[in-house]
Amino acid sequence: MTASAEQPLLAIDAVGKRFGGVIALDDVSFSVGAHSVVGLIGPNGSGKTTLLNVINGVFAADHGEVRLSGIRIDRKRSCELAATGLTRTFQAARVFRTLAVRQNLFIPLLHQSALDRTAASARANELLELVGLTKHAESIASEISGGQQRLLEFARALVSRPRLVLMDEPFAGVHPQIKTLLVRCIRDSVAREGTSFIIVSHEVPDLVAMSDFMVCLVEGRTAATGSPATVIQNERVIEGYLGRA
Amino acid sequence: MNAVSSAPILKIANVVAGYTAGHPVLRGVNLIAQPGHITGVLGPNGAGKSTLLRAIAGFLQPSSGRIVLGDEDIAALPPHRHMERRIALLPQGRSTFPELTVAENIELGGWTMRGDRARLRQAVEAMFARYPHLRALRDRPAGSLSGGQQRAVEIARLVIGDPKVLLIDEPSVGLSPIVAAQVYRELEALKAEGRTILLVDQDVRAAIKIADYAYVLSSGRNDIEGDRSAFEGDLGVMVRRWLGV
Amino acid sequence: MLSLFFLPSSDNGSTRLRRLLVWLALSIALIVYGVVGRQLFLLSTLSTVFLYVVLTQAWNILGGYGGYLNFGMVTFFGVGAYTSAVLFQYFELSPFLTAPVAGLASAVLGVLIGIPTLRIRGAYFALVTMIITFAVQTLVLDMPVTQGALGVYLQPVRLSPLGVEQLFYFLFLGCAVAVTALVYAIEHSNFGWALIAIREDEDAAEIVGVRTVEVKWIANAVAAFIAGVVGGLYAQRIMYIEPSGTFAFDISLNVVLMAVVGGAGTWQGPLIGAPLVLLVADMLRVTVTSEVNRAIFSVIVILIALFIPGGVMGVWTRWRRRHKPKTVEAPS
Amino acid sequence: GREALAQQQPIVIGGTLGLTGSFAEPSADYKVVYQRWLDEVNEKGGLLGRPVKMIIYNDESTPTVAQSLYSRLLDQDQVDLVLAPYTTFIGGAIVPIVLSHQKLLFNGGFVGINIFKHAKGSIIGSYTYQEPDYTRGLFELIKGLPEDKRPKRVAIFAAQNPFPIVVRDGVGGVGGALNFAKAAGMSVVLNEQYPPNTTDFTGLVQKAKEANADMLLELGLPNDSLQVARTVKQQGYKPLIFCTCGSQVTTLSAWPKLGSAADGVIGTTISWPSQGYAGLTELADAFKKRGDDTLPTYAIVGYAILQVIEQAVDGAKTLNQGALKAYVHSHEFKTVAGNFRYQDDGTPVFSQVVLQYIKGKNQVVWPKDAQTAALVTPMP
Amino acid sequence: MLDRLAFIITDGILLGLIYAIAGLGLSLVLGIMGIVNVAHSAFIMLGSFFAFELFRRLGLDPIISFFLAMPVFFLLGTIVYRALLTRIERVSQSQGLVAMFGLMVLIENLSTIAWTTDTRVITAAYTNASLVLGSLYIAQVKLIAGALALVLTLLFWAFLRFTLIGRAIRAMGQNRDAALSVGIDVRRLSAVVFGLGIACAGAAGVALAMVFPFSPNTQIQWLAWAFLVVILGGLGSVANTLIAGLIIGLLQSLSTAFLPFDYVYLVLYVLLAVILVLRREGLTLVVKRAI
Ligand SMILES: Nc1ncnc2c1ncn2[C@@H]1O[C@H](COP(=O)(O)OP(=O)(O)OP(=O)(O)O)[C@@H](O)[C@H]1O
Ligand SMILES: Nc1ncnc2c1ncn2[C@@H]1O[C@H](COP(=O)(O)OP(=O)(O)OP(=O)(O)O)[C@@H](O)[C@H]1O
Ligand SMILES: [Mg+2]
Ligand SMILES: [Mg+2]
Repeated sequence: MTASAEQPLLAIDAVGKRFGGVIALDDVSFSVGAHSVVGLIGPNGSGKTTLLNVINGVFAADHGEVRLSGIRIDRKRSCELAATGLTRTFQAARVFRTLAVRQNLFIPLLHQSALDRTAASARANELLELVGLTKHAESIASEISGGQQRLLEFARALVSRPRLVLMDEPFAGVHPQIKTLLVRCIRDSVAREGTSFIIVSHEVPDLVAMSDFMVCLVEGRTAATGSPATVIQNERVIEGYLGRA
Repeated sequence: MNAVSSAPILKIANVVAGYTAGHPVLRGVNLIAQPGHITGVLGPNGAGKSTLLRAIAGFLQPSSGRIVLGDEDIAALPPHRHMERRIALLPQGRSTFPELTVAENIELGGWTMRGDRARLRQAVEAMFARYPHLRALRDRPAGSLSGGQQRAVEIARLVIGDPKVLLIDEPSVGLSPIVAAQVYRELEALKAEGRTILLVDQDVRAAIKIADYAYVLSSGRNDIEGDRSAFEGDLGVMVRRWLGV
Repeated sequence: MLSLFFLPSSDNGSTRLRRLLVWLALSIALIVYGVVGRQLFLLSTLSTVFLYVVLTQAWNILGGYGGYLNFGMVTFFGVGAYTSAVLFQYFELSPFLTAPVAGLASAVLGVLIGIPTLRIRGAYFALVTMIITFAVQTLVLDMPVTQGALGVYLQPVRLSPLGVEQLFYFLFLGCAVAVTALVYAIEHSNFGWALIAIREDEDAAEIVGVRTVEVKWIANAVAAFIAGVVGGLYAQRIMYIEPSGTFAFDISLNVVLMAVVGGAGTWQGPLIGAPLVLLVADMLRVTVTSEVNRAIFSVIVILIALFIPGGVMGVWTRWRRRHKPKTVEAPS
Repeated sequence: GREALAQQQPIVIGGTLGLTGSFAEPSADYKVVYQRWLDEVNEKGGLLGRPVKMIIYNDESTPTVAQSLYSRLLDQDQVDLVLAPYTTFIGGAIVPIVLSHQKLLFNGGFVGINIFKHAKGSIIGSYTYQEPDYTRGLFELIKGLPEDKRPKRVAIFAAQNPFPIVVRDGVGGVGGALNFAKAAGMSVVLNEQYPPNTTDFTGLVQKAKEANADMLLELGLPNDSLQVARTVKQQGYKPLIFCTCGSQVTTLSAWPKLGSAADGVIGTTISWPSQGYAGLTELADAFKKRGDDTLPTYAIVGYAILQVIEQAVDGAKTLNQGALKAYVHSHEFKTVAGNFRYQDDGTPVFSQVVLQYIKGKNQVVWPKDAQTAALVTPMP
Repeated sequence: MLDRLAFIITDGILLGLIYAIAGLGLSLVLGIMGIVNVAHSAFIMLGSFFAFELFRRLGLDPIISFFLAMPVFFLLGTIVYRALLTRIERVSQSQGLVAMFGLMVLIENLSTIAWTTDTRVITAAYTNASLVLGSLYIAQVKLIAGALALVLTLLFWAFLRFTLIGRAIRAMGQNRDAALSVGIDVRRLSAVVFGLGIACAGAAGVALAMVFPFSPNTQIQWLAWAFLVVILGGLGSVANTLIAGLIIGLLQSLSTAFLPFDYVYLVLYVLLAVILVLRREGLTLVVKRAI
């Protein structure tokens, strides 16, 4: 388990979810401590996205519990969770298409009534700079490239200084150089702001390098949990996911 | 420069294209694809790679320049006429028909065979034989699949049309390592069948590994280009150069 | 629940003020005309314009900013009219007093209707709102309190013809200004942004923290309230209401038409669209007195809808974007 | 001569009609007779030696549009005489505007006993019967039938529209089919109303049939009445009396097209050529061209109101509205709708014709003095 | 009692079939092209006048006109598509809707000029006749119209379900770009879809003209019925449209028999509200897309 002895930030306990005949999640349990990055891996269709969806209230779990700081959240609406500091990115980028890039970053701030405008603008600019979108700040979001839209989502998830961020393949389609910036940014957030992350990614080496803890799902079940090094050595993970090189 | 001397199958000369009049995204791109080769198109986010593929596939009308397939200029051809010439696009992002089943999705990939239903049915079965992991998903609506599963369906839908020239935009995004490796093997297999592939990929390492020749775009212009050895030799330097750091 | 605050804007203050001044001058001119104008016909035409400005602005909140195309605005309007009329019929309360109650009744209906319908998106929502008008009309026809098909008569206002026209002129002008101000405020507040986010991608908005359900309900209820209030006043103006005219589908259609012509999703759109549509329709009506006038009008409508995307405001913003040098921010 | 006439300031008569929208069908009939009258009167040398001009706007069957157009007619166009639009709910909306301009409203367009009463004689009508009396002639006719041919059990269908409801209920306990039926000792076995947009009446007719009603009153609009008549035929339902006592539908051009379903159906109208009113036969002839044996009631009342205007202006020799009002209320008018004497509320004294459509022709079956055929009962 | 029930059910089914085809074209065009064709009822009305003119001038039986209407209106639909719809597809939804309304008003007014607003009826040999079974009277004309409606519905259903073009039509509605890239000529296919929708409206108009009176300005009442069917049935599914039509028809005949007639419509609206609360897109179960 994660190092912290006290209550974990997020506790997932025996969560199950099925779609008709498809068992997408079967008894998944693990927890995420404060200031930590959890890497979530697993073959296609193993339930990673579904798990994120359950955590942030897009789907209701069939059974099991999800707790954020000890409070049950698995029946809460996503917008309420966002207000308590839980944000996410999507596997297929979903930006607000006719809004300018900068305006996209303001949307997550709408529910923060104590908004300091200059601070918000500064934060937005800082993130735009990070993901290399500064010169596109006033462009309409639908008019930037697919990869740039994913970067915009990345920025949008972090702009409200959340406690916990769920990221669904943030590095997919992102240029290697920017990817290293993103990784650094995630590390910075953990270190400086105490943000925690659950990151789904198929780019295992990067994930191994940045995660404190790793979970591998296979067919909706937790195949392995533990430190990244042990997880990627796990026989079942290699068998079902990584393949033998 | 180009080592192979046979006549190029696809030739892009001085293409200028964009989404709004007066704001070109591609500002004079030149590119040659040799038959039976994999030609990589690389570059940072927003460089215009997808735009280039979309222009070749007919979704964008170049305002000047030529796109020559064999010996026909196809620049002004509407997108649906490309399949008749056996040139096909796998677009970036999701592009399944979400409410049709996987089998129906794949079947429609063979639209050009619609005159011969028996042959089409056989071809669909052949696809399930070729991608056995899709067989279990056969009758599921494509929209309910996981991200990676959808990508796999798209690839099958592309291949069933039996194209000679494949324009592939980020094939491995969202695929787990095993499947991604399969996809790259598949691309090589397609090449071995004598098909020509234009491959856009952010996974530079993987792309370089299978590409015979690669172009780098930046800001809608040709930057550097070279064959595999040129890139493998000094990848780090190259990457840094494209970014203009 | 939803606190209101204003977001940073990219417009600089002085140009915005200058643009506002134009509208301010226009309202002052209208006020002056209301005092000195003696042409009943013009006064009455203008008050109809104001009435439609109010309805179109109300529609604009959810339809323009939120992207939910309500093709049943007349439902709220009619319910407001009936509420006032019925209160007059049974309690002799003047619609001038009961207009807010009419608004409340409409707002309640708006929330009730909103529960099942605001989950529905796109064209399907437009269909459902059209049908709701028929449903409410049927209800009114069948209910004894509304006197069914017979309708309700109200008492004439005891004023000279000019006085009556002036009264409604100022009432509707006042409503139009107030509602426009409200829409302006919404456009520049987090509430408006939330609506826009809903229009763009509702799932993403919800997940990013926008309380989509509440925002839509409130928008719908506010629109219903506004339409209900003017509906109540309208009942007094027309003095006889009955179900088929009060719930006439044409009103719903006009509202959308005006928003589209002016530019949906902008606070200026209704201010431009309502007079434009009414004046063109009126002009055609008096110049081409046969039924051909509607045919000509419909051709104009088709042409505008097809060839002027974003309405007048759309043309204007595109023109500005093209003619104003893009201010590129220097990277810090 | 004509030249001199043309030079004079014309007298302007203004009004609206719903040339498009729900009331376009009757409005079109009005338009025809307005034009006919206008040609005739100018041919004769106009009114008061001045040419006559008419401004008829299209109110799109919408009350708000009508309101704004009447404001325009009164303010901008400064019309001398005002004609009412078609139908009660448009008319009701413009009455206050017209009256507040101290104008008389010459009303060939709508019935509405309440509106007339409110206006205290300033609305001059040409419908010779108002809603409560729509079925009066029919019940008078029934009274005259031999005992064994008199129906006992009535079924009523009424459209959910202001005027059919009053036709059924009467006003303040006076008139109305329900009261007439009670007075005639009949029992109402079915009393249903149907919403606008009703498409199918099979179930409703079936109900009347099952209730053993031997008299069916259809109080509705043209569309509905046609369909009810057809359904009655299809369901093999043969009451003693079947009257379409709402819109005067048996005189419309579509009626003969119903084929055998049209036969035996009873309807009412204002007047009929067999009554010998001057000009009525010519009017009927003009409409014959449009379809066999059709003389829309709208044409009669529309033409009649203009005859009233013509005779009043000629008689009072002024356009002064007060003088015209006094003249109208104290004189008799010879119109195609009959010889009018006005009551205090501005409506003419009751007169009506009951028609039965027999073998492809409308026959007058009541009143006796204009009768052209005997009532056929039960329905063929 | 039993024959009463039999009457209610046959009447409801026949009525339902007629309602179903009134909504079929609308559902198709909306479900696949995302366009609310509010001019649908205007095309229905044109269909009625098509039958009317053929009947009046050539004495052609409406049954024949029904089958003639399909190709004629298909052609009309493709022409309208080329002239108008290709642009409507490019503007925002609200603008598209407004344009379609403009089209509806235009057709209505041009028809008024052509045919006046008089109410029309078509009376063929069988119109006033009935099939008598004991005490049961079934109007022959309704039987015929119902049968025609059923034929039309089945044709559509089979077309969309069993042909590859049908599948391509559905695919096109779900992802236009992807359809283009597999080689589907989306413009042409859209013209086909719209043509089919209008063909359906025209044929429905003929069937309606056999049974009901019509005139250019009362066409809009059919819009309300078509909407009702589409909302209940959901978008783009022929089978569900048919079921929705039947439900509405049966509900109408049932509630007519047991309730005051003016409540019939309330019953329908209540049903609609219940359906919308229970499942938001009518009877059609739309796949919830993965996020
Ligand atoms: N809305 C849905 N309806 C039906 N089945 C679904 C739905 N969403 C997901 N599934 C199924 O649930 C399983 C888990 O899907 P999920 O999207 O969570 O996978 P994943 O681990 O994110 O895969 P990938 O790496 O490909 O994105 C898959 O079999 C998928 O087909
Ligand atoms: N739909 C659009 N409308 C207008 N401009 C666009 C549109 N799509 C892309 N662009 C512009 O074209 C540029 C290049 O986009 P493109 O999608 O071709 O990039 P890319 O090289 O594929 O990037 P990525 O690797 O991020 O997918 C973008 O930066 C953007 O400015
Ligand atoms: Mg996933
Ligand atoms: Mg790209």
